[in-house]
Amino acid sequence: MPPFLIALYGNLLNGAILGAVYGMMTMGLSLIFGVLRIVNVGHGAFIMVGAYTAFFLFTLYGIPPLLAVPFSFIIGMGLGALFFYTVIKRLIDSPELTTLLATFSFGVLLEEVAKLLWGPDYRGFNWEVGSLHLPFVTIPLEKLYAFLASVSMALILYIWFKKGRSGMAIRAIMEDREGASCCGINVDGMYGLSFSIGIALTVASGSLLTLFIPVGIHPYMGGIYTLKAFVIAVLGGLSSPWGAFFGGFIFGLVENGAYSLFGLVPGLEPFSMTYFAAFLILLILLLIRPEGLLGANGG
Amino acid sequence: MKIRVLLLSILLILPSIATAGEAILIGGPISLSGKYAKEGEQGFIGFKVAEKWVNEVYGGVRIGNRRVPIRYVYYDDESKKENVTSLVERLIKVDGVRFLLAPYSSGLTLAGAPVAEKYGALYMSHGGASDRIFEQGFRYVVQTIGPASSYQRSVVDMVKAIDPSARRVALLFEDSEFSRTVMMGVKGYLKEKGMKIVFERAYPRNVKDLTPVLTEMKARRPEILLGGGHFADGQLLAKQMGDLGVDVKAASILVAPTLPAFAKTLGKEANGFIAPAHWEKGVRFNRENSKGIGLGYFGPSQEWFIREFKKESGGLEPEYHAANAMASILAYVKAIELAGTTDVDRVRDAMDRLHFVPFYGEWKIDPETGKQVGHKMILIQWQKGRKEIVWPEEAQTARPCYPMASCPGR
Amino acid sequence: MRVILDVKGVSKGFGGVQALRDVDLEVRAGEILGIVGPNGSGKTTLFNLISGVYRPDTGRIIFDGVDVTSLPPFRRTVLGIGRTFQIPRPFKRVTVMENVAIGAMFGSSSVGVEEGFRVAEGYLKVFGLWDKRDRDAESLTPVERRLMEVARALAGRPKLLLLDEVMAGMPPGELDGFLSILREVKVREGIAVVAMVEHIMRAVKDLAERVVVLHQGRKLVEGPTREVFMDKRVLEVYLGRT
Amino acid sequence: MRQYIPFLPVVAIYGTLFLTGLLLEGMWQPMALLAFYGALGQVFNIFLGLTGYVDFGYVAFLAIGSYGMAIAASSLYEDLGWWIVPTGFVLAFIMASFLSIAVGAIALRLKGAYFAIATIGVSEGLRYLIEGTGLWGGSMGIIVSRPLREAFGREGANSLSTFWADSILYGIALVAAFITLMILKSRAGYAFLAMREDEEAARVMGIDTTRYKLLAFFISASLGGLIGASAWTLKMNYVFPSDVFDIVYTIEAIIIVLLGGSGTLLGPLVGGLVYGALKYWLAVTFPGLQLLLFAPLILVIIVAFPQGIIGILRERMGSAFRGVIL
Repeated sequence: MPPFLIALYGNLLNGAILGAVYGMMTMGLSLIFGVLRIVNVGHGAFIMVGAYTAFFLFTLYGIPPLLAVPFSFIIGMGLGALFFYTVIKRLIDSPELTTLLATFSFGVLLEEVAKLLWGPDYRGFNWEVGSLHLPFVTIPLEKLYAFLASVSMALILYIWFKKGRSGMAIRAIMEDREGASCCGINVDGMYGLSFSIGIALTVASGSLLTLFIPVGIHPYMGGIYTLKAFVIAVLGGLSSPWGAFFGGFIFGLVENGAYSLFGLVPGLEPFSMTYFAAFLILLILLLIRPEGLLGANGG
Repeated sequence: MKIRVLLLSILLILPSIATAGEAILIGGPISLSGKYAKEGEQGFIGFKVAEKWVNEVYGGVRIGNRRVPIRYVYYDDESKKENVTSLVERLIKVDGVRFLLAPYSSGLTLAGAPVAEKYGALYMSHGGASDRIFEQGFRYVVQTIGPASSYQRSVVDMVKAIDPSARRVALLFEDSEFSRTVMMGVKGYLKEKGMKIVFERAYPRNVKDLTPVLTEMKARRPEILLGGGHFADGQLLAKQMGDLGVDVKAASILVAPTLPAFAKTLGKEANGFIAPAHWEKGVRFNRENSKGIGLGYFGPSQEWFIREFKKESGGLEPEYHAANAMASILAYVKAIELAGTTDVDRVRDAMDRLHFVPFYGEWKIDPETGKQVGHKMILIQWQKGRKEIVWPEEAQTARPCYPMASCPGR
Repeated sequence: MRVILDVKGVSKGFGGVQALRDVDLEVRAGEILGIVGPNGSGKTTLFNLISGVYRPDTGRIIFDGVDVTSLPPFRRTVLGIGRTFQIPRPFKRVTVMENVAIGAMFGSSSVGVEEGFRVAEGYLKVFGLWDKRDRDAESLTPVERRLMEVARALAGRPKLLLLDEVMAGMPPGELDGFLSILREVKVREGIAVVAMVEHIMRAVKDLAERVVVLHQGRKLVEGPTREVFMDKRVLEVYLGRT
Repeated sequence: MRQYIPFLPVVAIYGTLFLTGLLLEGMWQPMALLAFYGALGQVFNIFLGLTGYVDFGYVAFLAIGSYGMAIAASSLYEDLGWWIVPTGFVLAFIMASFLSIAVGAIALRLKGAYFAIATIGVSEGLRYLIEGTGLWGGSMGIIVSRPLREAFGREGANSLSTFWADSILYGIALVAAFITLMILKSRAGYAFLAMREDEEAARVMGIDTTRYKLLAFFISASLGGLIGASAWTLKMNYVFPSDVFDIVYTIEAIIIVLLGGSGTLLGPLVGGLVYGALKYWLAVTFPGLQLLLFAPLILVIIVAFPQGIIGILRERMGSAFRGVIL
């Protein structure tokens, strides 16, 4: 194979793996938007919490990051419920301005508490599990595990949504709020539940993310993930967790594939250009297909 | 209108931390929160330790036959430029500070410079490495940290000394003002030394996957890698080089390998990585070997500094930000003593003549621009899980291992 | 009489549902036309097509000699089409006075701020809302909201006023008052009124000179009010599904 | 004349800030910081407050304006001398306006959260475009200390950065406030009012909402460009993309507008004062902890007083005073 194609193939494979984690990272955001119509601008801070959880479980107790995921999920449920019942509950149906600011402030609060507790240092750990050697490319196994974990989390959520009682109720709310409230669904309770689950997914994804960033764990690490999650969420239609998951996939592929293409143009920094391309795609999509690449809104 | 009156009165009666009087005030805005909180913390503790040494150990600044204590005054700038200008003015006008310590980063240093210049207060850059700050024609801005353009040059020297045949160099660095200045500085130097740049790419800040760019780089078969930017990206670079089997003879990465966390997370894969540093625990600058260099040695021993730093910080290891923070204050003290007065212009003139050695290494500025020219970068390399100083030869705690693959413990 | 609104063969579908099929409609200057039809007969869709909230799939809409088929709603208002909403949409956190003044400022009259408030004053008094002028509109009762919407639409000096279920829920006493105000304003200002009604047949009988009956997206019957209400097909639609 | 009365408190507050800075030692920069927040709130309010649309990428306009000034200063100082400053402002204005029209024409079709996200996309995308193509110095940015020194001399450049840049900012703030007042008092003000409440109903009322949105977007953005040119390039003397495309400024602008009272004349100014003074006070009193204290405070305010300071004042006051405080 010519070197360009080898590189492209490697990049796409890598993009798919990264994409699954991106997708997982965004599902919570989409769930919350889909149900409560609130954009969680503090998204990244919750990812940070998950990353720290994995870090401490690994370095203090030797618990591998994959097993940290359920722990983070529970912590996320708690945080989500706390945030929901103290603040968000009172802001449902307020103008965007208020909810954007509220979620942002909560994110800042989390960051500052993290800084107070754990200091501003960069931390990280290395989970040595070897590599998988494929023709032309080598994939570290921990990334492959993160990929599998993301896919299974998405599947579990999917099943719960389709079969679980509360999952179905949440789906009903996403489709028609007024309608759902008159059919005996406890809308407020479901808001709380979906908000908590949204946050929990985000925190859990933060734990998986640590497998990709050897020392990127610090209180302010979240910002960039918030922005990426926005783009991915829009790819998937903003209010659909499944859309978001596949949006992550597509994003990972585009980001890595575009690198190879931009690299051919002299004078450009292909890396920055892929980010630029991502935002360009975001704008175009918002204009021509606000319902996302995969079509239908909702669940 | 009540609110307005209330606000103004709050502003006017703000608690003033500094008390005037006998002490010489040295201080500045420092980033205790925001994106530079980490570097800010190091610098902050460095300043506190310096204050302690000057007052308690040294006995105060010698002016004529008096000994005057110093007092460190600071405010948190949240790593934001708007805060820098107002805090610098406050420090000068309200607190009466004439000897300023610029905030961390080249950008914030630039933000405060016009205010310092306006009031004629000295403005010491301990975290603004960009050479361009000193091409702007400021009079009161002087530098303690070494200029960014010099960071990677000693790597070239070292490689040339060990392996004159090495020619193929890859540059892979973070797309930021700082790392670009570093890379521009080394590019000319590489040509001078007859090296060939076979690959040159920047990656954006906050990158979390370097696979595409490393794959591309690998295909160009570089022998030497110069790169990096800050903490997270440098670590990622080192980790993914291992993952993808990118093999070079020497890899020098900015910032990340200077941190203990580098080896802690990478384990044996850390061994062999090199980083330029301003200072490192174990650097051998002391009273004996500094004789004959300018005014000779000044300040506490390295051991004292490390001990006090740990005490002050509750157990943190000092990094070079802390060391050059301390050196900044020592330079002020020495310059004031040399001038025999606290008159700013005379102290500034004295700085042109000042040449001394703190534990941080030589201090001497270019009289024309205020840029630090005395300080030399050292190189550290991880060997068997330990951070060794491998260059320059006179400061070595271990010999460099080259090529990387031969490194003990790798 | 001059035709002020000429709707020619409009159709509109939403997804799989055909809301309107090939409907023609003529409104003459100064007349009151009633449009009746059960829920889902396409009345609101027709209104939305005329006022510009939707564009028709086929057909054309001519207003006062101008083809408005693809004009945005605000242009049609400026040309002289005023409307109310089935579920009133007052600007809630804005005072009643300002609500009506906004109608005056941006309607076909396009007056300045002060003139807008002067016009609003007149209509508030006519509709008996003067005492509540400084309240926020959300504090009004449902009936008051409807009245305010009519005042707001009229303040824009429309040539054609579309009333969407304005009389629903009005107690009989108030209904009579409302009908007489409407007639009076209509005569005074010479505007055409299209009133859409689902149930209150008495109101239509009293008010409308002509009636169009819509059923399942099609025009069922059209004619003078009395004749239409005698029509067998209309009775079938309304009285029973024989 | 009566309609200009609400402008008096605005002039009084900025005047007090200006004089306090001028007369009290060491207060110029802190007052300028307050004026910066006031101005930021004031110009952002013209869009966010009037339309209710949240532009999460607003900082892009300040950034592009600061580039306008930096380009003029760094490339023309040899030919133009001190004329670089007016030229820079013109360039900043033009660049910010062009960007606003381009973005507005596209993004203003979107609503709510979609609009907010699209504008973040514009801001971040622009930054990566500059870094990726090396435009305007790429990530190295532009430093203008030397050009300013060449054009104005040492003293002149110092006072340009430490006095005139701030004074111009006061001017921009006043202009923004005046425009706000003119809008609020005119038909346009009522158009915005109606649009914020119910955009579809407003369109049916005869209001060309697209035109008004674009108008507000354009005014707000081009004034924002002037703020960037003055408060960043002239004052700080440098433009680095990572620094000027910092989303924190957008957030601060939102906090200020919300704190003071969205869509009011005095609100953003009061919000800017409270925000700036509080932050400054916290930074001086609790260095390093201010954000930790600030974040919960914002949450409390949002939950308890979503209408902002001026909003509350107006509610408490009788109708006779409603017209005085806007």
